[in-house]
Amino acid sequence: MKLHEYEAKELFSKYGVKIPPGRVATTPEEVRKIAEEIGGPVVLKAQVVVAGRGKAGGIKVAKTPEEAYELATKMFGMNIKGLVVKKIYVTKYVEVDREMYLSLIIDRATRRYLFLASPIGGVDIEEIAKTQPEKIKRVYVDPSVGLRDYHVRSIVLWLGFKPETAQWRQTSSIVQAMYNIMVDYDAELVESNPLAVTKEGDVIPLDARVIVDDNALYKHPELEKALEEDPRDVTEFEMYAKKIGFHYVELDGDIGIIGNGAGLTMSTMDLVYHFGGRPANFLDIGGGASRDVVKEALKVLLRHPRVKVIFINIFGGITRADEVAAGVEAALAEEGGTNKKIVVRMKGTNEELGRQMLAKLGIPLYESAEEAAQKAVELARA
Amino acid sequence: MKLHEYEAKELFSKYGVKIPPGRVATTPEEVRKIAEEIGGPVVLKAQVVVAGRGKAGGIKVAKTPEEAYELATKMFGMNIKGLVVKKIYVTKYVEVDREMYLSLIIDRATRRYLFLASPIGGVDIEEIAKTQPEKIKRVYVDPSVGLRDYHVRSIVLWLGFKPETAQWRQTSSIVQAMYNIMVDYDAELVESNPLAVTKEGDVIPLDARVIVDDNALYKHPELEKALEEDPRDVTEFEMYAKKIGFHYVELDGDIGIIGNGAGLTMSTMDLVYHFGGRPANFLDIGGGASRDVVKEALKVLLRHPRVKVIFINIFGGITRADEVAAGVEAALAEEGGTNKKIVVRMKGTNEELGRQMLAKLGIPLYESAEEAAQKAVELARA
Amino acid sequence: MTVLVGPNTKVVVQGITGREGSFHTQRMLEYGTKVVAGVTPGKGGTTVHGVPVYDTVEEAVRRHGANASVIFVPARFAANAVLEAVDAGVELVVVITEHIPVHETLRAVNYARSRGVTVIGPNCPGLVAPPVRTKLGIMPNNIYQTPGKIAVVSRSGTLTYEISYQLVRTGFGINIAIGVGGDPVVGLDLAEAALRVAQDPDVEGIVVIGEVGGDAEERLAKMYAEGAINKPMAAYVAGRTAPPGKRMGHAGAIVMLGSGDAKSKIEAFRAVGIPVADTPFEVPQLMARQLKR
Amino acid sequence: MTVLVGPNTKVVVQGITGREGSFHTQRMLEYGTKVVAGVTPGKGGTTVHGVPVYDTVEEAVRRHGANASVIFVPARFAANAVLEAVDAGVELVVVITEHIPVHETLRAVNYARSRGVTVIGPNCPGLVAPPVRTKLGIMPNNIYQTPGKIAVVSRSGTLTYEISYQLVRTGFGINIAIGVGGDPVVGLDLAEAALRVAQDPDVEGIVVIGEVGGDAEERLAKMYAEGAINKPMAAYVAGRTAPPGKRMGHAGAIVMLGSGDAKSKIEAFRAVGIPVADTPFEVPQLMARQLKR
Repeated sequence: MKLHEYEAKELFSKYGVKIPPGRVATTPEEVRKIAEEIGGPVVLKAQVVVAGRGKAGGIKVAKTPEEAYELATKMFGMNIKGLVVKKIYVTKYVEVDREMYLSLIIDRATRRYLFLASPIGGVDIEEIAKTQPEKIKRVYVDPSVGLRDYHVRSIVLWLGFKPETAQWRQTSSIVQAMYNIMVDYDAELVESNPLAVTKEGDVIPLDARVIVDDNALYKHPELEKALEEDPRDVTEFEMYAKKIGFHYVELDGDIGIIGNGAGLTMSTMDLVYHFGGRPANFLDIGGGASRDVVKEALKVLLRHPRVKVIFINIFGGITRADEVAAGVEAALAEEGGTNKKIVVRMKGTNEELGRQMLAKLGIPLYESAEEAAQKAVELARA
Repeated sequence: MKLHEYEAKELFSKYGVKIPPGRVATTPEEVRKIAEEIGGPVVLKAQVVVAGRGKAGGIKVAKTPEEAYELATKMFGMNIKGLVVKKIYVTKYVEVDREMYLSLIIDRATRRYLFLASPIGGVDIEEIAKTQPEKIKRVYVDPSVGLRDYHVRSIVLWLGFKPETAQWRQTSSIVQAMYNIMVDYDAELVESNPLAVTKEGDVIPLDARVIVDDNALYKHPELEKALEEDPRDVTEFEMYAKKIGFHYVELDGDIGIIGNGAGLTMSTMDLVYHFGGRPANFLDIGGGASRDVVKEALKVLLRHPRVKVIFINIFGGITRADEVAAGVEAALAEEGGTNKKIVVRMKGTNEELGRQMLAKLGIPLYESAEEAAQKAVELARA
Repeated sequence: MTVLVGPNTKVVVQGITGREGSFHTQRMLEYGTKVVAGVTPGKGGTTVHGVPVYDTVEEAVRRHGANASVIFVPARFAANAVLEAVDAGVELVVVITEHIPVHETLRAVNYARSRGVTVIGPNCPGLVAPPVRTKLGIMPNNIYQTPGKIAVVSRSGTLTYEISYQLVRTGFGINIAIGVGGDPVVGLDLAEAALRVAQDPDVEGIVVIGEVGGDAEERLAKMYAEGAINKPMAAYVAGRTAPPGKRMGHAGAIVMLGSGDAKSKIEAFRAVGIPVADTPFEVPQLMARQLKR
Repeated sequence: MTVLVGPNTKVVVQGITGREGSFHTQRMLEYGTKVVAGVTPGKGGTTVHGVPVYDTVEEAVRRHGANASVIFVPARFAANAVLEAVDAGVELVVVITEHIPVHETLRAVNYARSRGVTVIGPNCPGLVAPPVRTKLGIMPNNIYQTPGKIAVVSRSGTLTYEISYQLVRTGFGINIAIGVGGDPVVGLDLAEAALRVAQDPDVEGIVVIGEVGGDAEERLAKMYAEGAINKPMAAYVAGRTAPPGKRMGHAGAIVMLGSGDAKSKIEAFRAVGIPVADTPFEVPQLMARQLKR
């Protein structure tokens, strides 16, 4: 779950980090009101969980509440990288002396927490890694040991602060807060970019990002609730599929993909692409493939407006082809038929029976995924 | 720091463990009052931090408040294994169905926490280890992992409870509480012996012992305060020496021992014993041996009524014998002389100068600890 | 004998009384695996498919000399199950369970490693070794009937079966197939698994099945370039069409902070001379070509 | 070369700017130890006896290739100092500091062990190796001027110097003397230290100095009986007159829950054929007798 900036900042604040005053708004009127309350120039920040909103026009400075209102009317409803702006975070405009980068992730290779720190910030870490890799400091924290004074010391020194100054202490407490958020909230990423030194000399997170492990959301019911109320980058189909228990990712093609297992489903997408087609989605029904599971998955794609062809690729050791065929049959029955084309590739038992059942529905059953993929691409072109 | 039973029980209670109602008293009147409040038969338990109080008459059952008063008048002031009873813990008398043993320590060899559990309790673990070692279950808990459900499950099963019964849950929470006390209070030992199943079917710690790591006392100011108000098994001399920064242990002989370093001081005691003498104490002044340190240490023993002979054994690489001699001189000057005999063994530099200085005070300086020890024993016999 | 399991591998199934645990216990027994005990707290004293059930792993180890564990317990209890297995003294733990919070996996896996215990998974199909008829996992038995010299190490489940099937169909035999798991943090990652199987003298070729997310493929390529792995290899990487920032079914299959895309992995393999198949069905040909060289 | 230190041992002193740290840095330098850097947070950029001081151990390691550390920092910060040294990548950490809470030691030492780092101490005099003129600790230099074939492993400080002095005086030379520390939990305990020095081909005999508390002596005796340690040994155990339940100066020197008394240790040694001296001064004779056999 990707937290909005305002939610992330609230977490930082909860952990004792000073943040610029601000509140989230859902209407231009609210934006104006908050701007009035804050006083002076404010920043309007579109709350969409993608990187690079600034360049896309999602961050604007307003000198007056009226200007804030005007800007907000344009910003609400704006589409930023596929996401519609429904919330704007209005915060006090802060003059900045310098911008730094600080993030905390889980490093797969060492199986430790990893801080990435750079005295240069405000640009993507990918960018810094390309242009000035020597500016990035990596500080590993073993989970069994936890964050200790020397980790913090190492990071804060690297960011350019002198020991025992006020900025040193402020930055140290931000490092500690980020670590605590990481652990307490089962986060995968805690980032502040830029982490800024203001003209007044304060060290504050000017932006904040937190991504929480979906598998741990059950420990944080307030986040579960927030996600339900505001699904962020999750599409309607993704939400629906998730409820049923599938993994679903929206893509932009016209060939709907159903596979069993993540790797197999990805390779099915790749195969379609390989033969010149464009996958519309990723839909992984999991390792097995019972009649009901196939039925529910197929129903998702039958309803999908962009999908022209549906390609079902099932590899099952003990899965029965007639079960899969029955699932297809049931889905079509429940949806009252379809004008979409369906191609099934299936490796399992009872293939002949399955083939006969599908043939009655005008659906070809392939044993070879390559042939099936080619057929799907061909049908999509027709 | 050894906690009194009532302090340990209060900790257990703080961690959610049900304990028999009770309070601590310092006068027979108080005992009577508490007995009245509790109602019914009560147990009077002498609060002395030694094992085996029961056999020594430190635990009595009183049927009425009047009997409690009578028993208390006898119990207060009683000397149990060298400790005077100043506090009595008055608790409700509980009828017991069976007694178990449960303790938690740090296992040096594996560097883990170690639970010792036995379905037989109420006797010393040493006793159980001798007579029925197969009854003792050892459950190791790695500090980096902490107490987990499977540790608890393993212990509670061993103690003889059926999964998911009320007793299972009660015992589980006692195990958890003991572990939390161990960690939160930097304990070296958390013990409940007996841990009892009452006639009513409750599982309760009938006795409780907690020993806190002295090195971590600074983290627990309330315990530091309690120790200051009630030094328990620490003698006046031990307290005084500790304040100065020495390690001191009271023994029962007449030859006072001063050494530098724990091992050397122990070996000095052993040497005195080896030659037929009886050490009065263990006084370790630490690795070095400056004039002031020697002076302060000597003053402690000069004031000790039981000490007839003082044997100072210093092994110093770069320690100067004249410094040690000067320390002895200064101590005698400050105390206005002594009629105790002093023997000094010293290995360091400037031995000849030191010898001359001590000779003026009538004190022999030896290079050989064996000779010195023999001399000390000889003087004590004289 | 293979690198991870052998004729003396005695398995305890944690969560044996659950639906998945019970079902796959039967499949493992059918395959030939020595499943000696099961564990479900509170169910001690019962049996599942003739396998005795205990309340603790320690008891299963003590009574039956179990030295490996397969874990089917629900996600919320699975990390503890790993720790329990480690403390009970088994040498190999296979975690089938999906959806374990990654912070919990981190601690459990690190603890196991510090104690010298190999963990496969979580969120994995396990491992299967046809030469010793031993399976600790959920792979379909019928695909792994042909013992041989090829090791398959994979971040996938069904795609592993698919490619194993293609290998067997074209005449190869399997020494071992290991699904290392689809989570971001796993006990033995793809690179380490490849390194491990490469040390088996019975293994002649290694098939690697990677996917988007992380840098295990890149590290594997580096090991190969440095000579730490010196067996013929062929690779396939799933997810060329996976968009950045999205999880592709596996918690670990995500392109994040600009790293982990399929292109980088495919280039890393090819740069060090490991051929990468464009489709799963090309893998056997590539392997055959590699072995002929 | 000795088992723990050699000519390539480069030392960083943590807490170098403190009184003890500074004093013993000079002594270590005088002895010949390669002290390449010091660390005191906030004091980076200064020098102590010509040794450059840094804010972090990592910097000291990066700039000077330090591979061992000696810790003099106050007890409240010492456990973190150990962890810092381990994370910075040194191979050997000697902790002089006394009074570290035992729960903190437990975690620091376990972490170091899981990373393959040897910790000596806490609450120890360190180690000194005359053949390589290297000292990481506080032993008096003048006693360790005679290189030779005897290893001394000890739970004591001054008693180690005393017995080392007696050994040298009677014609022995010292290969290494290790004070493992007087705390209940130490990084390398007496038994492990003996096992380690026994593996040094240059060591001909091992002197063990034990004391009351714990069971390291008993475990050592067992290792000797089992042949894991196969060098001539002589022992001394301090504390025959120590009363139970009382700490004898060292936090670890306590007879508790009925175990750890000197009698048990002496009997354990003698039972397996390790002679035990009645006084420290008999140790050289016993060693001489053992070596003649």
